[in-house]
Amino acid sequence: MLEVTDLHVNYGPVNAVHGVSFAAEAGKITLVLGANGAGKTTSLRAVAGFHKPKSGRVVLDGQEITGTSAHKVVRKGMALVPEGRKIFFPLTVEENLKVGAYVAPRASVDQGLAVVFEKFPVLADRRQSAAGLLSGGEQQMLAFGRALMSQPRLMLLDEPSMGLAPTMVDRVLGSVRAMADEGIGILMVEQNADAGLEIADHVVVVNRGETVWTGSAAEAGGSRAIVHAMLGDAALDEA
Amino acid sequence: MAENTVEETRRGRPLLEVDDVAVHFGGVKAVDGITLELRAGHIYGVLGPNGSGKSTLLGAMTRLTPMTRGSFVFEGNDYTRRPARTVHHMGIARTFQTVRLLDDRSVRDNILLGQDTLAKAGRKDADARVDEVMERVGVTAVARMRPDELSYGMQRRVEFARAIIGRPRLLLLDEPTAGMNSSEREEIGALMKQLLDEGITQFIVEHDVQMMVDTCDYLFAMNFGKLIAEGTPAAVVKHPAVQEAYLGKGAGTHA
Amino acid sequence: MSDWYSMNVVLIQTTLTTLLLALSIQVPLRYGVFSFAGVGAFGIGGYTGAMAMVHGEWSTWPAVLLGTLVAGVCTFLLGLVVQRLTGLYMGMATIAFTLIISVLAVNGGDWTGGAMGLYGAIGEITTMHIVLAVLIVVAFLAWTEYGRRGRKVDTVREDPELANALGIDVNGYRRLSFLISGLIGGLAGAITTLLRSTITPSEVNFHLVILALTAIVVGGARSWVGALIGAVIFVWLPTFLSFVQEWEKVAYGFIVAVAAIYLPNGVLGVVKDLWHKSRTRDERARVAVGLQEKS
Amino acid sequence: ACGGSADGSGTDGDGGVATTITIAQVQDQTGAVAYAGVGAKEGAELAVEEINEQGFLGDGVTIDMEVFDTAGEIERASSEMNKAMGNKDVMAILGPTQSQQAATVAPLVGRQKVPTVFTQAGAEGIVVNDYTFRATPPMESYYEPVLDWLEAEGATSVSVLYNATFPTFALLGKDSVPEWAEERGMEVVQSLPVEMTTQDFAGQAQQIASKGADALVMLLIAPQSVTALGQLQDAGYDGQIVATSVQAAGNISEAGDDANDLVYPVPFSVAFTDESSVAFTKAFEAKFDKSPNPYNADGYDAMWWIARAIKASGDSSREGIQEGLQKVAAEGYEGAMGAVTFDGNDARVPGQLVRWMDGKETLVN
Amino acid sequence: MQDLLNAATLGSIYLLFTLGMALVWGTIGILNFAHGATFMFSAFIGHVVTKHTELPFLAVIAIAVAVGAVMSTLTQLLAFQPILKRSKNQHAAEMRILIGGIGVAAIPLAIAQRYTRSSPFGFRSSYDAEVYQFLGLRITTTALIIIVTGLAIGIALTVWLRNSRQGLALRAIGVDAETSAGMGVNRPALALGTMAVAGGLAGLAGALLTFHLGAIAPETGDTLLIKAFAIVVLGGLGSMLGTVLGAYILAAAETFVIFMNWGTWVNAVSFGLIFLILLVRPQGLLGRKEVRRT
Ligand SMILES: Nc1ncnc2c1ncn2[C@@H]1O[C@H](COP(=O)(O)OP(=O)(O)OP(=O)(O)O)[C@@H](O)[C@H]1O
Ligand SMILES: Nc1ncnc2c1ncn2[C@@H]1O[C@H](COP(=O)(O)OP(=O)(O)OP(=O)(O)O)[C@@H](O)[C@H]1O
Ligand SMILES: CC(C)C[C@H](N)C(=O)O
Ligand SMILES: [Mg+2]
Ligand SMILES: [Mg+2]
Repeated sequence: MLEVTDLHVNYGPVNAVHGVSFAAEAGKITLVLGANGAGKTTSLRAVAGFHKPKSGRVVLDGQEITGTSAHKVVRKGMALVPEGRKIFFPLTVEENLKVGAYVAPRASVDQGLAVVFEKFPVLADRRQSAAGLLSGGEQQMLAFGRALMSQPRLMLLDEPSMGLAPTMVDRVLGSVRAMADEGIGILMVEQNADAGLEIADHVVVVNRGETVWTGSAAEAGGSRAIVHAMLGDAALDEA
Repeated sequence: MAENTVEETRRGRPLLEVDDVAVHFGGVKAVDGITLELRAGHIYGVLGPNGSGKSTLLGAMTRLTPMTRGSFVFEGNDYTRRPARTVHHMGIARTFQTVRLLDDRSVRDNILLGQDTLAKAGRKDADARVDEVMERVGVTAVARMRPDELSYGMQRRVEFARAIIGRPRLLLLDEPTAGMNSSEREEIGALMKQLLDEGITQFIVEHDVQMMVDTCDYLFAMNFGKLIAEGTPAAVVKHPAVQEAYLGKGAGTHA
Repeated sequence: MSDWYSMNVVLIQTTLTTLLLALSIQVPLRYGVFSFAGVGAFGIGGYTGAMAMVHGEWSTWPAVLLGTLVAGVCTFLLGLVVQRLTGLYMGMATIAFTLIISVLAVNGGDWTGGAMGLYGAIGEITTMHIVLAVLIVVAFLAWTEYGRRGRKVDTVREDPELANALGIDVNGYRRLSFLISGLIGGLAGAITTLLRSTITPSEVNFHLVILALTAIVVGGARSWVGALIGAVIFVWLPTFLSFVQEWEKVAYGFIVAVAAIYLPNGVLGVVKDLWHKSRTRDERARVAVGLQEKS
Repeated sequence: ACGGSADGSGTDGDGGVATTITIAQVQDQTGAVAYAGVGAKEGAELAVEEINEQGFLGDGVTIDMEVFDTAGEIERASSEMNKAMGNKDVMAILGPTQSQQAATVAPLVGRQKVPTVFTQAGAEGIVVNDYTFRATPPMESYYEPVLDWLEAEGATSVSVLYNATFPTFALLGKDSVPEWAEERGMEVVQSLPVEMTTQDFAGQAQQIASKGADALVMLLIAPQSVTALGQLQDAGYDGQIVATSVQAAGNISEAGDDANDLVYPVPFSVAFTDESSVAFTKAFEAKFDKSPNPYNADGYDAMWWIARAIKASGDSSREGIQEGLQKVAAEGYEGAMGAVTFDGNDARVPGQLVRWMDGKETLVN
Repeated sequence: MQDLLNAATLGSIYLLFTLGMALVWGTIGILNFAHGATFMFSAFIGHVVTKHTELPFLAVIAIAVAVGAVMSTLTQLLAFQPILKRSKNQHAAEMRILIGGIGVAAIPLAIAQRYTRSSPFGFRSSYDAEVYQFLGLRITTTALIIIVTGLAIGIALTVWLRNSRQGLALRAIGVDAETSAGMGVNRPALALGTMAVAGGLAGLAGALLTFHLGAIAPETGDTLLIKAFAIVVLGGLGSMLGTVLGAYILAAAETFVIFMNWGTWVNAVSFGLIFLILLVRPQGLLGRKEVRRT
């Protein structure tokens, strides 16, 4: 359902991303791997409409959305769990979730809240407390829950397990898998490669702003490209 | 991970004594009576579910978060009532769970900040030191860039560098490797061990159990603001309460 | 040249006194304290200096010194009282302080000359004197801006909690900023007053706050250089705009708005950005091709 | 013309009249009380035109007026004054209209020895040395007749409502008016000071209405007067209201009917019948196609005073004009404001009371 | 009693003026220093139009509201939006927005000053305020209208912000514009709409106040601006109810000063009161404490 081809993104004169391609399918999980600074976040943000790509195409359901601004992209059914959580600190937990439901039908808000609270009971306990007071992991859960609220057809996740305890990693990744099984498309950046590979269908490896490897999760296991990408360039030099 | 690690831990001189510390926010008992002892020359780790009070404990230890009760003694000095800024002067440095860098200062300047309140040495020495530290955490190539131009992982490295440049005697780290992949984590783990050899005792909050087991001499596990287990990494990871509250079914994957 | 000087001597002097005033507002802002008490200090310094001369028959420099000190002390005490406030709440409290000073001046009877203000305080101040005073102030501020001190101040402003964790005495710095702001503001007030021999309550006013703030933001908020640039721009702008005649104010508004839009960090910021970009060109290029070396 | 030598530059102080004499007008052209400066400018322009056309200063001798805008700011006043004084061609200056500006520049003028004629600027501390002159009588000098008139009208009690942050009004409202009232056996039942920023007078109006004094002395700036008049009406006050020349110049017309019957003393009004006043009014109406106001008269008289001074001393240098201004002042002149006399360098006129009715001023009596 | 009524009228005037400013400042974080100029200029255009044709009350109000909305929209489009686009975050933009507003404000002020030469201006309208008397109290129709509209709009805004989807989205924009765009909030449009509403309120306040006072001066907007700033801070940034409270407290303090006949101490008393309240409640009467943690 999402098709990204040969994406180039600049920060001023810096070509942070030059030649990234990947795809996401309904019901499937695409895992994006790469070292720090490889350009994963930049690519995801460009897809979500936060940066205008210099070139390349982003196609959603056969419709080109390259450079469409973020608020419109969301209306097309795409939700992003941003890097670094980006919680609305002064708003309460519940209000944060409601902002997440901004584009969802009004009637579904209560049901959405119930789903999130069931997944993360901590959030239910703290629903009236300012979100900025939550612990790091709790905020990560909130960011994830907030993205669920819009009832997306396609989810972009930028390191959803960051700061989560192992039980929670399982729970979050588990529910990502469950969502995929319900037919939602998932595009996920995850540094916890082991956990990520366990649930992923496809893998894309990004290095130095370029896609260097694409394949199925099963193939990914022993791939050299992955090792390079994860170890960074030192490993390449040795190779 | 042999039993004698614990023995060794006991033999060192007490560096920090934490006695019955509690931090309550209205009804939320984030930290609820923690007593522990850190001895010089070890790497300690803290595990615990989200919201169990780990970061809050670090906050209290550095006096940034006002506490409800309890006391801290560092190298024999009770600093429970001293203002936060004196903690750094005593030789305790920390990182934060979220990146906190000055966006309009260069990476180099951000790292030097950690040195500023300690440095009695000359400028030349500071320069050499910052170069060394940048090399060790791997940010030399971006020394003059501004943090907001860096990727998240790189920003975390800068944070780390800032905390160690002043050669603290106790280093408190809050999820230092969040946002890094496993090989990058190994690098950081190796760095921690080097730092230990240089005499920096460390107290680390992390969710990466594998790394904690590999790196730490001694682990604490928290839940609901209380200690639920402590001991050698192997023992703590096997502790049923920890298995139950923390590791879940993923225990196999992560430890 | 000397002709030009004698015709513009007031503008030159005004530039310098405006610089002082701008600095008295800029200093607390650099420390992350939204205090506009510098303008109140300006009033206190001006009135104290003028009263010392008119009622006490003091000579110029002792009067200036007295004005500066009294303003410094008052502002410092204010700082102690409002310490707890943050952001624009602090801004409001200090503006209240300034407006109250002005009301006191109106109601001060013969002491302050009431609504008409005090006049006849003709001090013996030359441009050289002001240049000297400004140099001293600027040298001191420049000293606080560079290296270790500069980094500490930046941290206190951007992230006080982090500053505390790094062992920086945040509250101490904040109190200090009030003192410095009061002294500089008082100096500006005393010099301005004794230079032109009068001070009136209507001057100690919100408009001065706006003038100072505009100068700082357009010039550059992080350094005394920015304040200087701003002071020069706003003191001389009317002269350069005289060709548009009665549309001067319109042109002024337009220029300020455009500066706010296109100069994110003021004129100084543009210069610094260019400098940063040229200095890091190599690093960027390396980052761009992904050559991140690791040890 | 007296002195015959027309050497074109005329900067030297050894007598003689230059062919072109530059006079600077350094007054508010913009800002909150621009009406005074702009008014004076029009008056002065008319005067310059007359002087030049008549050849008043001799054949081919012309006055050239250069305008500097002080924009309602004290800082600007002192820098613009300095610019004007720094220009060696400027022989005399029409100085700022606002008291605070004027008081600030007065010492400068003395130091640089440039004769300066202020208009308006009615407070103390302005005419302070040999080079400072004032063509507008301070309001205080012609306000007292109002009290005489009130007494004659049978008023026994007065209220005072005044802007205490405006120097001229502060002086009048706080000290002079109560003193004069007392001298005439009138009781001052209340004295209500307000600030420059006061906009709503409902409270004061109510207080005034409830005391119900026979008369109200209202010393407010233009916008305040409009509001106060309306709210006094609403509050049901029906005593006689007397105001100030600030209400002239049509500033009160926005109050509509509420302003009817308002009485105030002015140094000039189109209603004046003196020959010289009528002549001015006619000439002004012919040139500008509108009725002159006191500010126009100010500028007109000030410029003429300077021209007379040049003629009197036969010297268009700064020194010459300074001497001439003093000479003319010693004798007085007939101007737009009628017969003007002087107290030192400071103008005096008897002033006359006018009544505002349906948009027009008529003389009282 | 009469004094209470006066305080209520004055408070409602302040409220009408302040609501628009509080709305944009408290939600999308724009401290609009051109609000005073918008207020003044709306009334000024009303003045210019009624100079040519006498108009009924509602027509004048409609003109002023429209002018205010348009001016405010233009300010947002031409100044604030470009500033926001060129800054990293809301925080970095704050000062520049303030200064940009000051710049924008200078333009209509200069135009009106030049046109009127700073004389006061009012409306020529077929409307004529009547004075009602009951229980010995006197009140004009205009004052009555001001009190009613002030309170009604204040309450309506409070309720709307608390309960509507847009209200919540607005607050989210103020915290983090980019992330809220990621939630589907059309930030530019919503911000523009809010600014337009605020401008309309400024225009409404301008027209009503001019009717009430008979005339205002070009500088009137500036005077009110400082008071509005004080009111918002006093009430607590982000709380509409706080703004309502703040407006009446300030008005009550000022009326009290007049009652005591301390005319020249108005500013000292009212700002002194604000100063004291802030010392006791550093985040304003109903403001929330800043949320930040380690
Ligand atoms: N605002 C910016 N200005 C300039 N360069 C930037 C900016 N943001 C990111 N970069 C650069 O772009 C490159 C890609 O960064 P990005 O954040 O996409 O990496 P990432 O793969 O997400 O890394 P991480 O795993 O650390 O999050 C990096 O080299 C980074 O330094
Ligand atoms: N200032 C505060 N006010 C109210 N509650 C707070 C505050 N600070 C922390 N808490 C609560 O205290 C609990 C402990 O938080 P803390 O950040 O210490 O957890 P943590 O163990 O670090 O979790 P994580 O692994 O998710 O970072 C959390 O439930 C949090 O919501
Ligand atoms: C312009 C005038 C209204 C000035 C006033 N007469 C004063 O003394 O300042
Ligand atoms: Mg990233
Ligand atoms: Mg934590």
